[in-house]
Amino acid sequence: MKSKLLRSKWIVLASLVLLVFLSGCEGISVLDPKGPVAEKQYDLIIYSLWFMLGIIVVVFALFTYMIIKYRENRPNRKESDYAPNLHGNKAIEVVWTVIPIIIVIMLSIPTVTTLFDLEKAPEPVEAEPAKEPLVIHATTADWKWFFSYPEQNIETVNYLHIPKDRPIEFKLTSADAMTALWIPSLGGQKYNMAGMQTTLFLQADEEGVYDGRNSNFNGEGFAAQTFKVHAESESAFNEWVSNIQNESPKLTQKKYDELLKPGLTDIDSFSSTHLEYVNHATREGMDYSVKRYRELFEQKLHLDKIKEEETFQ
Amino acid sequence: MNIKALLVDGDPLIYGAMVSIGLVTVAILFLLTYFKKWGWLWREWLTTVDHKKIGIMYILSALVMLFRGGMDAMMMRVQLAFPDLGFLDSQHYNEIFTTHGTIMIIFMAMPFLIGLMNIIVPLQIGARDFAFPYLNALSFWAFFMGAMLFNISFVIGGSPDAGWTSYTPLSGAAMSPGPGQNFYLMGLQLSGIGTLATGINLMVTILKMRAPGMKLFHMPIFTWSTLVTSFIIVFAFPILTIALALLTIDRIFGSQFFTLTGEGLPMMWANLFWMWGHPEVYIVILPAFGIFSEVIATFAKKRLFGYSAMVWSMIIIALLSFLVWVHHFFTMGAGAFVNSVFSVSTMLIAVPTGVKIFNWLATLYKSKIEFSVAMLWALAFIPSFILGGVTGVMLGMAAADFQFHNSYFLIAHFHYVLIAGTVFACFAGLVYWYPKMFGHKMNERIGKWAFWFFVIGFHVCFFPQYFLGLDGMPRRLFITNVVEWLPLNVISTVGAFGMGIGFAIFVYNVYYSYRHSERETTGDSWNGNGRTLEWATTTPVPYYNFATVPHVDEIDPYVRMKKEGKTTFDEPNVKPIHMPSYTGRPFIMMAFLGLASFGLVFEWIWLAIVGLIGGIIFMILRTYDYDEGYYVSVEEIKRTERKARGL
Amino acid sequence: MANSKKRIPTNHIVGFLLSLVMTIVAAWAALQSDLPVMWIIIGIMALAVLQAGVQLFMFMHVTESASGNGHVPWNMMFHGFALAAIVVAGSLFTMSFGFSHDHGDNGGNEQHHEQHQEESGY
Amino acid sequence: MSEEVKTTGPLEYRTNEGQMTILGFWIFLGAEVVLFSTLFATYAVLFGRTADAPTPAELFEPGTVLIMTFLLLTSSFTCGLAVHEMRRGSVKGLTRWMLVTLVLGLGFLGFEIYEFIHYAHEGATIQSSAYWSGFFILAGTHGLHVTLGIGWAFALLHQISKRGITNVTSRKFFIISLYWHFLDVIWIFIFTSVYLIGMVL
Ligand code: HEA
Ligand code: HEA
Ligand code: CUA
Ligand SMILES: [Cu+2]
Repeated sequence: MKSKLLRSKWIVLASLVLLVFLSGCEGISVLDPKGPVAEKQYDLIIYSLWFMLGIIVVVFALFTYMIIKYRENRPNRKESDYAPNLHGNKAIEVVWTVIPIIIVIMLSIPTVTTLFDLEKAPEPVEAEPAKEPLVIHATTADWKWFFSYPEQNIETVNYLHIPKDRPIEFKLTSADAMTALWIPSLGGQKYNMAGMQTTLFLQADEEGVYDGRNSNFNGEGFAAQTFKVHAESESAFNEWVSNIQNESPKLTQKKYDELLKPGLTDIDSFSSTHLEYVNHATREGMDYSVKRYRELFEQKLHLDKIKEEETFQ
Repeated sequence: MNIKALLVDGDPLIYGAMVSIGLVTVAILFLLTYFKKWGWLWREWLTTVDHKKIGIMYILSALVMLFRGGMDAMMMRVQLAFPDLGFLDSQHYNEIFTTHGTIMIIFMAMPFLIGLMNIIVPLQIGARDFAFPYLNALSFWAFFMGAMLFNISFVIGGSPDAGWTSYTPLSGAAMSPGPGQNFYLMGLQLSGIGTLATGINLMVTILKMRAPGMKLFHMPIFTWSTLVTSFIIVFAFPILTIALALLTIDRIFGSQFFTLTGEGLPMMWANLFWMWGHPEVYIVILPAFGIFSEVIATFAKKRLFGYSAMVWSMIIIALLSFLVWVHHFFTMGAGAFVNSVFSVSTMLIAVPTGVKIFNWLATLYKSKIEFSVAMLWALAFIPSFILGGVTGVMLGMAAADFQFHNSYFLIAHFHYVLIAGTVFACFAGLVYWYPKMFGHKMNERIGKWAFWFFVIGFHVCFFPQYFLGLDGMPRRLFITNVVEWLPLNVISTVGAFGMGIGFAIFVYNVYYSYRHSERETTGDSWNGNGRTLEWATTTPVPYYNFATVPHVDEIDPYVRMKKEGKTTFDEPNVKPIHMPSYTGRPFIMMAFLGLASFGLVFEWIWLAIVGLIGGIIFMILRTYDYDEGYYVSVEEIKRTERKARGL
Repeated sequence: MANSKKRIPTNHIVGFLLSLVMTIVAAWAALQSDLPVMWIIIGIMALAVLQAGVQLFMFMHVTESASGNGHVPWNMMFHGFALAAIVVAGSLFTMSFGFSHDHGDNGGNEQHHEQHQEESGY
Repeated sequence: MSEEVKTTGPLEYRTNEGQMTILGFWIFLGAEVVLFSTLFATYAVLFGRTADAPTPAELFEPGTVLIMTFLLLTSSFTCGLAVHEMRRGSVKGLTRWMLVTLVLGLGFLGFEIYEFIHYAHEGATIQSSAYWSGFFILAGTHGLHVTLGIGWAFALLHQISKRGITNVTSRKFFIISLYWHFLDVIWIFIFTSVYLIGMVL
C-alpha cells in the first residue's frame, strides 16, 4: 500500500516532466536560441540533459525495484531474498565508479571546447566572410544601462539596437555595484564590475525584440533594470544609428552625471558617449560614481513605484 | 542616539512581528516565573556541559530557526505568486530572501546537524562526553548569541538586504550603510567561531575517545561523516572568519579591501566567500549522508553495503570540496582556462557521490525494508537528491552555466540538494534518534502525514522552478513581471504551502507524542534492530552514558553484543566515572561577547570594548580554573543501571 | 623523550643556527644579490618553507611519539599548508590571471593592463 | 573511564586529558594556518593597488625588519629552551628562559608599533588604499597574536610559580610554546613574502 503510494508519486512526476517536454521548448527562452552563442549553449545543455535523464532513469528503476521487491511485508517473500551480511562486491563497485568517470569525461570535453569557443567572436555561417565584431560598451549604474557605441559615437540608455548576423563584442563594466548582462535568447551572461572590463560575445541570427536584463542582484531597483534588444538588418541598424547621430543631443558630462544618480530612468539616446570623460572600467574611473553620490547611495531609496515605472521601454 | 530611530518603523508587517515577538517573550517570562522554573532553567540548561542537553538545545534552536526561515519563504512565495497584491515591496523582499538564506544555512541546517552530532557521536563511540565539555558549551552559546543577534535585526536596526552571499561593493559601507549588514557580519562571526570550536572538539573526541579496540574503520558511518565534516569545518571556517573580519573593518574602520575607492577589489569578497561557501554546502550534506546510512541499514535490517567505499567517498568529497569554489562565479570572466579547470573538478564530485548512491541502493538489495517514518525520509532522499545532483553537474558545465547562473534553475538545484539532502536527513535523524533523546517515539501515523505533505509539497514547489530558470527568470526578483512566468510560480507557491502544512504537522507531532506516546522501556528502540553502540545504553541515557564500555573490534558491534547477551553494564567491572562540573561561565562569557558584537553592529565602540573586556576576563578566569570535575561513585552507577534495566 | 635528561639541547641549537643562516641568506638574496627577480622569489620562498620545517620538527616536536597523538598533528599541519597553498595560489590564479578584460584594442585601460603584468611577476 | 595516569614520558603527555588538549591545539593551529593564508592571499591579490599612497618599496626599511626577525627567531629559540628546562623539571630554568622570550617578544612588538606609526606619518594607513589595508591587517593580526601570547604567557608563569610543574601546568606551558613557535613560522612568511618580496618588486 505504502509503496504503491510511493510509486504513483513518481509516475505523476515523470508525466509532469514529459508534459513539459512534449509541449515543446518554444517560448522557453534558453531552450529557444536566437543566435549562435545561445545555440552552442543550447546544444551543450541538451547534450548533457540526455546523460542526466539516463542517470535518472537508471537510478529510479533500481530504486523502484528495490523497494518493491524487498519490502518486508511483501507477500511470498522467499528466504533467499534476505542476506543480512552482504557487505560488498568489488566488481560491481568498480563498475559504478568507472561509468560515472566516463560520463564525466564525456561531459568535460564539449564543456571545455565550448568554453574556449565562447571567448572568440562566433564564426560566420557557411563560409561567409567574417564580419568585424561591433563593439558596444555596456555600463551599468544603479539601476540602468548605458550602451556606448564608440565607433558610431552614439550612446543609448536602457535599450539596445544591434545588427543581426554580426558578432557583437560587449565590453562590460559597472559604475557601482556588480551586475551581469543577460539576454537569454542570445546567450549566457557575464558580470559587469567597476574597475574592470569583461568581454562578452553575442550575436542574433533572427530579427526580433529580445528581453535583456541585469541578472545579478544589486539592490532595490534590481527588478526594473531591464532593457529590450532590437535585432534588425544591417541597413535598418545603420539607419537607426544615423538617426541618433543627427537627432539626439550630445551627452554632456553634466547630463551624464545626472543620469548616473542612483534611481530609475527612462530610455534615452545621445550622439556622443560618456567614454570621453570617464571609463568606469579603469582604476581611475571606478570610484567616479561613489564619490559623487555617496550621500544618495547612503539613503534608502524606497522605490515603491517600481511596478508602474516598469512600463518604460 | 534616540531609541525611536533604532526601531524599524513604518510597516505593518514589522509592527506585527514586533508585537508578536514582544508577546511571546512576555509569555515565556511569565510562564517561567509562574511555574517557578527559573532555577531549573539555570541549573539544568544554561549551565549544562552535558553533550546530550547541549544537543537538544541546538536542535530546538534549529527548529525555531526553520520556522523563522520557513515564514520568510512563505512570504516570498506569496509575493511571487501574487505580484499584484503588493504584499511586499522591493526593500522588504530583499531583506527577506537575505535572512531566509542565511538563517536556513547557518542557523538552521548546521546547528541541526551539529545538535544530532552532539547527542549521538559520543554515544556511538562509547565516550562519556565530548573531549572538551566546557568548550562545547561555549560553542553552543556562541552559536546561540550569534543567531539571536542576527534575528533581532528584524525589529531593531533593520535586516541585511544584500543576499546571503553579501556581495561587495553592494554590501559595503557606501551602498549599504547602517546596522543591517553589520548584523549579518557579527551574527555570522560569532556563530562561526562556535562552529570552528565544535569542529575541533568533535575531531579530538572522535580521535581520542573511542571505545577500546574501536579502530577508525570500525566506527559507525555517522561518526565517520562527523569526523570528515569536522575536518572541513576546521579548514573552511577560518576563511569565513577572515572574510567577515575584513568586510567589518571595511565598513566600520574605513579600510579599502572591497571598496570602489582606494583601488579596492570587490570581487575578492566573492572569491573568499566561496572558498568557504562551497565547503560549507558539503558541511551540511556529509552528515546528512551519514544519517541516511544509519537509518537505511537499520530499517533494511542489513549491514551497510560497501562500508569502506562509503568512507573513502566522503574523504574524497571533502578534499575535492576545496578545489571547486570558482564554479560559483564562472561568469566573472576569469577566462576559459580557469573555468575549464574548475568545471572538471566540480563534475568529478559526481563520482564519489554516485558511489554513495549506488551503495545505498545495494544496501536495499536483499534486505527487509520496513517503512517506518525515519526510513521514508531516507528513501525519499534517494530519488529526490539525484534530481538536485545531476542539475548540479549541469551547472558545473561552465559554458552552460552562463545560462543557468543567477536564475531559478540554480534556486531549484540547491533547494533540491539542501532540502532533499539536509532537511530530509534532519527529519530522518530526529525521528530515528528521538527515543534516545526524549524517552519516547514520535507518533508514526501523524509522522507519515507530515512526511507526505512535505515531500509532495517539496517537489511541487521546486520542480517547476527549473523551467522558470530556463525561461530566464532571475533569482532575487521581487516581482514576477513577465506574464509567462506566473502560472509556474503559482504552482510553486502551492507546493510551498504543502511543505508548510507538513512542517506544522511535524511540530504538532512533537506535542502529540509528548502527551500520548508510550514511554520507552528498552534502550534498543527500533524492535531490537539497533546496530551501533548508542542503542546499547539505556533509555533515557544516564548522564555518564555508559556504565562500562565494551571492547569493540568490528563494525556494528551491538549486533554481536546482543547475540552474546552482553550489555554496557558489566557489573563487576564498574569503576568510578570522571565527569565535568556544570558551570554558568560559558553562557556569561558569550553573553558578553554577544554584547560586544551588538556594540559593533551599531558602531558603538565603547560598548564593544566593554563586552570584549568582559569576555577577556572570563578567558583569564578560565586559565586559572583548576576545577577537575568530580567522580560518580560505583554505587550510584549500579543503582542507576539496575533501575533503568529493571534488574 | 630522549633528550629530556640532557643538559644541552643540541636539537634546538642546531635549529636556531639553521634558521639564522637561512634568514641571512634570504635577506642577502633579496637585498644584495643581482639574481633575476623570479629566482630570488622562488629561492626565498623555498627558504621560508624550510625554516617553517625547522620550527615544526626541531622546536615544536610535531612528530613526538610520546604525545600519543600519532600522526595527527603532522597531518593537520600538512593539510593546513596544502590548503594555504591552494588559497594563495588559487586566489592569484582566479583573481589576477587570464581575465579577458582588455584585449588592448582601445584606450583607457593601460593602467589596468600594467597591473596584471605586475601581478604575473609576483 | 577514570583517568589513567602514565608514569613515564613528559608530564604533559601523561594524562589522557593532556594528550587531548595538546591534540586539540594542533588542530587549532591547522585552522590558524588557513586563517593566515587567507590574509596572505588577500595581501597578494591586492599587491600593487596602492592608489595615491606611497609604495611599499619606498617605505620598507631592511634594517628594522631584520632586527624584528632576529628578535622573534631568538625568542622562538629561548622558548624552546624553556620547554627543555621544563622537561628537566626546573622551574627556575623555565621561568628564566621564558622571561627572556617575553622580553624579546615585547621588543618585537615595540619595533612593530614604531614601524606602523612611521608608515602612518608617511601617509600609509589602513585607510589609504587596498594594498595598505592588506598590509596592516596581515601584519597587525600577527602582532595581535603576539600580544595575546605575551599576556597568556605571563598568566601561565604566575600559575607555575604558584603550583610548580604539574601534569596540568606543563600541558598549558607546552601549548603556549607551540603557539609561540607557530607565530615565528607565520612571521617568517611575512618577512619573506611581504617585506623581502615587497623590496624586490
Ligand atoms: C547541500 C548542499 C549542496 C550540494 C550537496 C550541492 C552539490 C553540488 N552542486 Fe551545488 N549549490 C548549493 C548547494 C549544494 N550543491 C548551493 C546552496 C548553491 C548556490 C548558492 C548561491 O548562489 O546562493 C549551489 C550552487 C552550485 C553551483 C553554482 C551555480 C551558479 O551559481 O551558477 C554549481 C556549479 O557548478 C553547483 C554544482 C554542484 C555539484 C556538481 C554538486 C555535486 O556534489 C552533486 C553530485 C551528485 C550527483 C551528480 C548525483 C548522484 C550521482 C550519480 C547517480 C552518479 C552518476 C552521475 C554523473 C556521472 C553525473 N552548485
Ligand atoms: C537549508 C536551506 C534552505 C531551506 C530549507 C529552504 C527552504 C525553502 N526555500 Fe529557500 N533559499 C535558501 C536556502 C534554503 N531554503 C538559500 C540559501 C536561498 C538564497 C538566498 C539568497 O538569494 O540570498 C534561498 C532562496 C529561496 C528562494 C529564492 C528567492 C529569490 O531569489 O528571490 C525561494 C523562492 O521560492 C525559496 C523558497 C523556499 C521554500 C518555499 C522553502 C521551504 O522548504 C520552507 C519550508 C518550511 C516551512 C514552510 C516551515 C515554517 C512555516 C510554518 C510552519 C508556518 C505554517 C505554515 C503555513 C503558513 C502554510 N528560497
Ligand atoms: Cu578584474 Cu583585473
Ligand atoms: Cu559550490
